Amino acid sequence: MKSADHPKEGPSLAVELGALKLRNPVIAASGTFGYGEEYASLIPLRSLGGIVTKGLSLEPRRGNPPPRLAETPSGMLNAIGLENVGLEKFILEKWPFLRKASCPVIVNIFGNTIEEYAELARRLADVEGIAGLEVNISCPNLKAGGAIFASEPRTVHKVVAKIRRATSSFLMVKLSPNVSDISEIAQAAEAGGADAVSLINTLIGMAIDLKKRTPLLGNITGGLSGPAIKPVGLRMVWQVAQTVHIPIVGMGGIVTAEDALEYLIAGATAVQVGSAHFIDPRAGLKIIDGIQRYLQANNFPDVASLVGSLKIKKDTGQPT
Amino acid sequence: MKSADHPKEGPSLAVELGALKLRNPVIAASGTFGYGEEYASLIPLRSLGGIVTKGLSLEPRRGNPPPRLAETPSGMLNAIGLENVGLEKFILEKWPFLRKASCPVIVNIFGNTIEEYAELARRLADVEGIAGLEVNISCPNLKAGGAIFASEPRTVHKVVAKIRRATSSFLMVKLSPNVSDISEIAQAAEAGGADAVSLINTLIGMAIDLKKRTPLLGNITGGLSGPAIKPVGLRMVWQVAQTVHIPIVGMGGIVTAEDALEYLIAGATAVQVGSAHFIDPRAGLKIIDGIQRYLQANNFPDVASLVGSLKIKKDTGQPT
Amino acid sequence: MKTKIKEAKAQIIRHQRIGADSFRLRLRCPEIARLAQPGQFIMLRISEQSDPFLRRPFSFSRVFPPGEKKKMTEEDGILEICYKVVGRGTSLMTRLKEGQQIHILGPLGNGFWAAEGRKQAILIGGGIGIAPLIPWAEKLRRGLGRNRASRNLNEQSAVIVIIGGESREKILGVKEFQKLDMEPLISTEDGSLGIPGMATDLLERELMTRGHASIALYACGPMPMLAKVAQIADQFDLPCQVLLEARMACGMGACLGCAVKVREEDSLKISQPPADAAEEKILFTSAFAGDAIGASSESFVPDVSQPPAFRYARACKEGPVFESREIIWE
Amino acid sequence: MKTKIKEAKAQIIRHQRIGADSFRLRLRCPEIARLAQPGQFIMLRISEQSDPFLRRPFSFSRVFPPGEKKKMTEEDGILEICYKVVGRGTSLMTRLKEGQQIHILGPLGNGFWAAEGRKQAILIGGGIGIAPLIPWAEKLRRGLGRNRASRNLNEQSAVIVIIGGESREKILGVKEFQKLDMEPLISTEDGSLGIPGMATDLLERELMTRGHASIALYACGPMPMLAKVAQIADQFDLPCQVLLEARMACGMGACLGCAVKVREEDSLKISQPPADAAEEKILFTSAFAGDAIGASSESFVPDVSQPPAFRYARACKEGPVFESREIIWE
Ligand SMILES: Cc1cc2nc3c(=O)[nH]c(=O)nc-3n(C[C@H](O)[C@H](O)[C@H](O)COP(=O)(O)OP(=O)(O)OC[C@H]3O[C@@H](n4cnc5c(N)ncnc54)[C@H](O)[C@@H]3O)c2cc1C
Ligand SMILES: Cc1cc2nc3c(=O)[nH]c(=O)nc-3n(C[C@H](O)[C@H](O)[C@H](O)COP(=O)(O)OP(=O)(O)OC[C@H]3O[C@@H](n4cnc5c(N)ncnc54)[C@H](O)[C@@H]3O)c2cc1C
Ligand SMILES: Cc1cc2nc3c(=O)[nH]c(=O)nc-3n(C[C@H](O)[C@H](O)[C@H](O)COP(=O)(O)O)c2cc1C
Ligand SMILES: Cc1cc2nc3c(=O)[nH]c(=O)nc-3n(C[C@H](O)[C@H](O)[C@H](O)COP(=O)(O)O)c2cc1C
Ligand code: FES
Ligand code: FES
Repeated sequence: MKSADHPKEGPSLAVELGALKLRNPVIAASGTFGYGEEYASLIPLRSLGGIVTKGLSLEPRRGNPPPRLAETPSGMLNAIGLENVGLEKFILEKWPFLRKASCPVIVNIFGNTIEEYAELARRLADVEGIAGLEVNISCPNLKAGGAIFASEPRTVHKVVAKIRRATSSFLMVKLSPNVSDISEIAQAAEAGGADAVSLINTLIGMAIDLKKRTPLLGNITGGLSGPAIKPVGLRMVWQVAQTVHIPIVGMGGIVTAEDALEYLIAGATAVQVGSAHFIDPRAGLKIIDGIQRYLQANNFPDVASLVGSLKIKKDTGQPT
Repeated sequence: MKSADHPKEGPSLAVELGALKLRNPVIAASGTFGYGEEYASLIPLRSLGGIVTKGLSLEPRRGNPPPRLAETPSGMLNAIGLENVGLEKFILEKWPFLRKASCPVIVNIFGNTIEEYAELARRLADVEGIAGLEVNISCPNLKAGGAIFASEPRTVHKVVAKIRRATSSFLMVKLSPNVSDISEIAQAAEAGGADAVSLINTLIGMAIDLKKRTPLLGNITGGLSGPAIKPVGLRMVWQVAQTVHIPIVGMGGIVTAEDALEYLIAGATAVQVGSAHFIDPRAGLKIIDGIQRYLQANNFPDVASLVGSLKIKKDTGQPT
Repeated sequence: MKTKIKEAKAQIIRHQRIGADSFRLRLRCPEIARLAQPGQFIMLRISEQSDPFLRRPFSFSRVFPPGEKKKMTEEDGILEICYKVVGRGTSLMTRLKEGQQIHILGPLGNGFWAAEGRKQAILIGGGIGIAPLIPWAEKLRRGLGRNRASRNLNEQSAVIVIIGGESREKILGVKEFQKLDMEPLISTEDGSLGIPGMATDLLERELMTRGHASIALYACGPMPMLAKVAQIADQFDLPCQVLLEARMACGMGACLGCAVKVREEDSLKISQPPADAAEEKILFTSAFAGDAIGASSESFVPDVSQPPAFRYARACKEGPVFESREIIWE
Repeated sequence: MKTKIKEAKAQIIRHQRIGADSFRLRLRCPEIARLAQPGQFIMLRISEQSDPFLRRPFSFSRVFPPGEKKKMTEEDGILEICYKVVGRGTSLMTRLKEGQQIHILGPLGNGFWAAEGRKQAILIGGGIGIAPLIPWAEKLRRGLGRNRASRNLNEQSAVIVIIGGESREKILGVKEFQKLDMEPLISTEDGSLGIPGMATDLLERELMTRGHASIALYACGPMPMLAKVAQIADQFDLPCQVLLEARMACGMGACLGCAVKVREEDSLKISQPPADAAEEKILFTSAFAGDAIGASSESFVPDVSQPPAFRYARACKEGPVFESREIIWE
């Protein structure tokens, strides 16, 4: 905690996502940290770099029928179905607590239509204290019709541009890994006016109950998260870092400081910690400490100088 | 072994992939079982449903610079770079042994151009005893230019159709999971004349050496395999099973009989076992036994009646 | 019943087989033990590796301090859980060694509460489900003013315990209740111990043979048993609390994973667009079509012909103990 | 040196710390022990869970039977490995308990062989790299006709052993060689034991101070040390075998993962199209552009200006012991 509370003592952990300044690069990921209050008795929220709230829609949503969870090798599937309290109740009941968290709170939003996105952005722009928006264009549990949205650069550009016009808040677009080419999606988000991109959301997966011969999840398929997906998230962050000029927030399977450091070195300016909270509510704090220690041990003046520091050798061939 | 050698004793394990008949549905996956000879001293090859050989190209390939392997949570990355002996040496030095394996041997092929695919198919059609071809359109290590091949239904259709014209052998197309919509790719392969599709190949991933701040793999990125990817493979097999009419061979993270059974229930007619061989050379045999036992315990007359038996409830909601 | 949640290391004091496939873990963890209530649970971390990934929930099978003492004693720092081996996590747990440290999170959820105005309690547990009822019996007994030291209870005990299971080896907790001077009624499906049949048959018989105006039911066990108990409670118009199991990730209300379908007067307010409406406006889907089976099968258009209105409650935070009438049993 | 490979359960007979971060595992596994040769290795399965996923390779640090006995004795069924804790797998290995069973695969690869016509051997090991040289010393000694029971060797021993390490605590194997009546020369980087400096300095000094016409070198240790040894061997024109480490998955030649860059006269035959040629014909790529750094940096067009021609050998099957001149040190 010390390091997180007194960044002056060692290398600076502060990072900037465009105009948004964070005390440190470790953010709690959407859907894994509730509305902050759940974890507040266990950890000092102000030590975190930021919090992203559970995906919010205009209207409340019940979510998917249970079971909503399944464990998989080094990971888990979830099919929550974007259950949430809806905009109104969020502002009335959840925001007053979050406002006092004294760490930047980013609101994760999703809609069923482009208009709903814009409407959400507009109405949240009036709420004082919100640090920014994370736009979820990628939730695998959301189903509503024909076209594939999160994998179409054109529609991604369209929705981002529309939201951009609706708000001057910090705008981060969260990308789906279930696409052929993550780079072109990231570029579309950038072109649409995003201040940052965050990735990855969950991979679509499935599990089967052998006794009943039914899907383990009520929704049949769900989103895969946890250490299992780290190699994919890391690859996509690296790949996107080669193509966009806006900051990248990396996530997917981060449990330890080492995991987070890999993402930073690959090119992420900040990271989000998701499922790790389930196995260790203090995961975020431990990661902050571990980053601090790594910077110190390797003589980095600040975390920013670590970002994107991956060395690529022309010929990396070695005898062993 | 008993069950595999004497299928008469219990439920029949035999399956048919179109014209290709297999003793049982468990096949050794390409690239993880060498040319068969490596494992021959450890297990009776004839007990397997089949063997798929390491990806073969017209010319020999050196492969990627090391390191070529990295371990990841519940999985591994490889960037072999499709090293292989080349068609000529394969036929001269590898095939004589494989021919005597007394289990169907499927030759996995890839080319740099459509013409190379067709040429390989043509020349292998002359080799006696080959049970069929598996066409790899999806290796993440192969890089040669601009367009994204394995994720374009049109090019997939084109290459498959061309190979179809070049050979009358059993033709299985192996799909990449690194695509937005696996179903349309599978449909393209079917329309092109494939007798079966196999999936999934590896997910593209990456890992970083924190001490050196370099990629862990000589090739920077590599293919993720092992239990970590099972939920993704299973989901894609289920999804493809809803859309194509040709048999599906499922793979990705299969280590135990339970894993294989999930794939069969999801709609795979047969399965391939890959990385599991590295942690247990007898994995395939154990899986065959386990399937046999499951069929017996659940009163299935044969494995075919298990295939695609997943029950989807209209409302799967339950209190717990 | 708002509680403070702690994440702490617990030392294994004792690890003991208590049945064919069941074990008891006695843990020293003062931070959590001092807050624990019957019906609450902990999330236990199985492994320091990333596989198996999730923590596992287990109910307190013993809770200290039993009395409201002023000073913490050594005993007060101790808690217990009982577990049955059912899958990978619980199989690995059998390898835990005495002296070893494990990570636990708790106390979680809402425990049992004394049903208002009810002087008699029937506790009914199936298999390992009996475990959380042991500390609840103890607390009820004390709550009902009985002295812990007093022996020789007559049959008209204020707390009646019914234990059910498939067979003799699956009957757990008998000794623990006897230590509380309660003689549990036992039924086994194969008749190898107690009355042959289901625990719920025993419950019905008990309710039929005694005045039940002042009885409350408390149940824990497999879902079909709980559904049956709920039905009996309805039939006899008794208050009934059930401890429900749901798959959990966070255990503290954050992930919304542990959904339990409950009645909700308000729930017509929660709306969701029907999945196939307004097609031209709709942009999203998961990466494939034809899978609108899950979410779309819920009806979001207020529909009086489809009672009851519902919402999903979080078992970990709003439960795991629920009033049985709240639950929509399916 | 074609060997039969077995996958077998091995029982842990003894698990012992032998240094600051090094341990010795003594295993009973007759199937594999009876075939084991110095320089060969096993792949050890760390966990029954799926994480950590891969087996880990370890060299035999002791091999039975030392003689060519006719009948198997109890001792003959035993093998040993020594390991240093460097990462997750080896950390978990420290928890292995005596009596426990583990899965091993072996014997794998080609061991050391007696360099033709060489009467003297210098064995040089860095850190844990000394382990596989112990059984090789033993075999060489016997091979050179010395009686195992004979003591009092003079300094002109036919087997010279050099052990290097960072500091005193990193020097392993001294006692084992002493038991073979060999007094190893020791160097430490910090000078805390033996001669201060690198083991390779010691090697050079030894070679300088004695006639080396009949010497062969055998080395195992960190890559920079091996590269240096190889260079010294070149300089003094000595045959030299090195035991190389490479990341492995299968351990038996099937996955092609353990590539080691070796000289190949033939390698011009192995061609690969240059990555940027024939663009219109080329269809494939990984899912993104701009990553043609790995494969394309190799030149596949025969190019005399870029010696030497090479191919990738499989360390697990063609090695792990290589003639040092074969290796392309980079
Ligand atoms: C509030 C609560 C209290 C519980 N108390 C006890 C107790 O005191 N004693 C006891 O033996 N069991 C109890 N259970 C059930 C216990 O959590 C499961 O038996 C256990 O998680 C199974 O783990 P596994 O790895 O062996 O099974 P696996 O099937 O391998 O587990 C896979 C995943 O499914 C979950 N899961 C599997 N079965 C259940 C289940 N029945 N309920 C919830 N999650 C499940 C696991 O937690 C894990 O995430 C309780 C469950 C809940 C929700
Ligand atoms: C033929 C051979 C013989 C060996 N003999 C010995 C021995 O006798 N004693 C000993 O202490 N070590 C030996 N090693 C090295 C030993 O295999 C590694 O130290 C060990 O695998 C590290 O595992 P880890 O999980 O602790 O490290 P991690 O870094 O967590 O391992 C991650 C992955 O990288 C691989 N890896 C990491 N370091 C190495 C390495 N140096 N060589 C090969 N793979 C590596 C692991 O096997 C694993 O797949 C040998 C290696 C080879 C190839
Ligand atoms: C239970 C759960 C709920 C989630 N809900 C949301 C959500 O509402 N909105 C969103 O954008 N991402 C959501 N996610 C995705 C995470 O924010 C994160 O992208 C993903 O889990 C990968 O990170 P991890 O491996 O660290 O968990 C959810 C993930 C989980 C596990
Ligand atoms: C080391 C290695 C090499 C592979 N080589 C090939 C190959 O040459 N051709 C191919 O189609 N797939 C190749 N694969 C992919 C596997 O056949 C399989 O699709 C993948 O590993 C997923 O299955 P698994 O999780 O069971 O390993 C390779 C996989 C591994 C791990
Ligand atoms: S388990 Fe996460 S909300 Fe209940
Ligand atoms: S480790 Fe598989 S070929 Fe060497």
